[in-house]
Amino acid sequence: MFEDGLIFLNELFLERLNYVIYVVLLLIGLHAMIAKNNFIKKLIGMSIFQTAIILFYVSIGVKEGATIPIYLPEHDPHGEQAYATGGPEALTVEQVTSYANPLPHVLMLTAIVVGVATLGLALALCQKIYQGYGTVEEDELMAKLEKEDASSRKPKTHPAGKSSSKPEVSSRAKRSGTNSVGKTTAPQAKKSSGARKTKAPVKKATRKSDQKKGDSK
Amino acid sequence: MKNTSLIPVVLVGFLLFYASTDFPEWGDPQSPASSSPVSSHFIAKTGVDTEVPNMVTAVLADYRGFDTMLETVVVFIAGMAVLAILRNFSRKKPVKRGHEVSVEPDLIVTNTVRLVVPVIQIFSFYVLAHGHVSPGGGFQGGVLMGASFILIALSWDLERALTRFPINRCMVVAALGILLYAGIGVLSMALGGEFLDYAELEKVLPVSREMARYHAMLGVEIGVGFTVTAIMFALYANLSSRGRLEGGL
Amino acid sequence: MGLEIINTLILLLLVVAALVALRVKDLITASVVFGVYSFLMCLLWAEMGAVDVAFTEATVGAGISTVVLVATIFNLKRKSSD
Amino acid sequence: MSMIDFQVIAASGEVSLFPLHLLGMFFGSLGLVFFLGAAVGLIRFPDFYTRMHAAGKGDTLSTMLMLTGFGLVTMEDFSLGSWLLFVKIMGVVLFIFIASPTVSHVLMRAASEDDEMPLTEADGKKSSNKGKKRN
Repeated sequence: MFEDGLIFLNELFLERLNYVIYVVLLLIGLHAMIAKNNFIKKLIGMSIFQTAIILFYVSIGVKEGATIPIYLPEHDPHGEQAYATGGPEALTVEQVTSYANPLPHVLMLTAIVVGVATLGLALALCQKIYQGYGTVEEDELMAKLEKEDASSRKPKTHPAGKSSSKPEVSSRAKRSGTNSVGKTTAPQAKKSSGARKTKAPVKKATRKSDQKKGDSK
Repeated sequence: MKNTSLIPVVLVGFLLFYASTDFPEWGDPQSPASSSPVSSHFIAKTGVDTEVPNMVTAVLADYRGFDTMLETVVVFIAGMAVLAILRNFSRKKPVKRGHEVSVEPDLIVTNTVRLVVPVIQIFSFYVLAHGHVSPGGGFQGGVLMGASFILIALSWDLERALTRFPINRCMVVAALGILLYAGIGVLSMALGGEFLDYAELEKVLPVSREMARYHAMLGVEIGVGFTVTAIMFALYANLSSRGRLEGGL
Repeated sequence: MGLEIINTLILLLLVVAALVALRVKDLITASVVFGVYSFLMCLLWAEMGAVDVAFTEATVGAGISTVVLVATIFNLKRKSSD
Repeated sequence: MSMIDFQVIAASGEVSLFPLHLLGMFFGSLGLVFFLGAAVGLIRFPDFYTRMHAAGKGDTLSTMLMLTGFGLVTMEDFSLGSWLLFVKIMGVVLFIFIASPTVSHVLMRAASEDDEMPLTEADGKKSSNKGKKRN
C-alpha cells in the first residue's frame, strides 16, 4: 500500500510535473477568483486560470523528440528536395511522428488573443465601477450597494431616500411649470412628501401627477 | 468568505489530481491527442494541400478558417464594447488622478522611440508576411503593430499617437480587416467553391491551386492583422484616458 | 535531460510568480510580476515546441496585457486590500 | 554545442571552425560573469539609483555578449543562411544596445520624479551607526 503510494507520487511528480503544475496553477487562479477582494486581483487570477488551461492543452500536444510544427526542408512536400525526387507526396507515418501536434497550438493561439481582448473589456468594466462607486474592492462595493438599497427601500429612517425622490418630483414640476397643470402638480407633490409614511402612497401620488401631466399633453 | 472558498478549490483540486493519473504519458507520441487522424492528417497533408511549411499558420487560416474569422470578430466586438462602455464625450475638465505628474516628454525617450518605432513596424510586417515559413502570422504582427502605436502614446502623449491613428480610423480599419477576411471567403464562394474555400481563387490568380491557397492565407492574415492592430490600440487609448482620449498615462 | 531540468525549473518558477502576483498589495507590482509570469510561460512553450504560441504570448501577455493593466491601475487606486 | 560535437569537429579535420566556437563560448561565459555581477549588485547596493546602475549596465553588456557568443556558435559554415542568422542576431544586439539603457533611464527618471532620494554620505554614516538596516 505504502509502496504503491510512493510509486504513484513518483510518477506524478517526476514524469507528469506538467500536469501537476497545470492543476496547481488552475487552483491558484480559481482561489484568487473566488477569494480575492480586489477586482484587479480577480482579473489577474482569471488570466492565470486561463494560462493554466493553455498549458494543459500545449502539454498534451508535446511529442517526445519531436521538432516544432514547421516542415524541415527535406520533408517539405513542395521543397526543392521533394521536386528532385518527384511530385509532392504526403509525409510517411514516421515523419509524422517527428513533428509536434499543431492542432492544440492553433486552438490556443486564438485563445490568447481573445483572452487579452476580454481582459481589456473586464478592465473597462472595472473603470466604470470605479467611476460610479469610487472603489473596486468587493466588500466596500457590497456595503455601498446595500446602503443604497436600504435607503431606497426605507425612506423614513434614511434622509437619503427623501432627497432621491424629491428632486424627481420637483424637476417634473419645473418642467411642466409653464403648463397650467404645473400648479396643480406642485402642491400634490408637496402634500405627498409631507404626509409620507409608507412607500406606497408616494408612488401613487407621483403616478397620479404623471397621469395628469400626460392627460394635459 | 476566504475559508469557504477553499472548499470548492480543494474539491476541484482533488478531482483534477485524481483525473491526472489517467492523462497520457508526457510526450507520448501514441497519446490520443497526437495519434488522432485529424492531427496526423494536418501534419501529413498540409504541405501537399497548401504549399505552406508552417502547419500552424495553415491550420489557423485555412483548415480552421471559419473559427479564426469568428475569433477575430470576438476581438472586434470586445474593442467595440470597450469603446461603448468607456467613451466619454463631456467637455468638463476631468478630475485629477492621484499620482499624476505632468511633465514634458523626455528627450532621450522620444528620440529612442523615433529610432525604434519604424523598426518595430517593419518587423511587424515581416512577422505578418513571413508567418507562412516561420513562426508568426496575423495575430502576432497585428499586436506588434498596435504595440508600436502604444509606444508612441507612452513616450509622448495620447494625442500624438491619435494624430497618427485617430480613433475613428481605428474602428474603420478594424471593420475593414474583418471585411477583408469575409470578403476573401465570399469571393471564393462566388467563384464556385464553399465559404473560405481558397483553392477556387486559382480562377482569378495566375497560380496553381496550392499557391492560390498560400496567397489567400496571406490576405486573410492581413485582415486579422488590421483588426488586431486597431483593437489593441483602441483598448489602450480608452483604458489609459478613461474614455476621454486625451492626456498621457 | 538538460531540457527537463530547465522545464522543471521554469514550472516551479511559474508557481512562485503566480503566488507573488496574487499576494502583493501594490497592484503595479502585481501586474509587473504577472508580466514575468507571462514571459516564463512563453519560455516554457518555446521549450515545448509551440513556437507560435510562445511568440503570441511574448507579444500579448508580456507586452499588451501588462500595459493595459498598468493603464487601468493608474486610473484606479493603486493599493489593494489583499 | 556539447563537447562531443567538438571532438567530432576536431576529428573530422575542420579545424578552421574551432576558434570561432571557442570565441563564441568565451563571449557567452563572459556574459554570464557580467550577469552574475549585475545580480550581486542588484542585491547588495544600498539605494535605488545604484541598484539601477548595476542592473542597467550589467544587463545590457551581458545580454549583448551572450547574444554575440550565440551568433558565433551558430556560425557553422560561412554559407548565406548562417550569415543571415548572424546578421539577425546582430540586429537584436543593436536593438538591445539602443533600448536597454533607455529603459533604465526612464526608470531612474520616474524615481527622481517620485522624490526618491539617493543615499548620500551622511546617510551612510547614520546607517552604519545604527547598524546594517538599509541592506
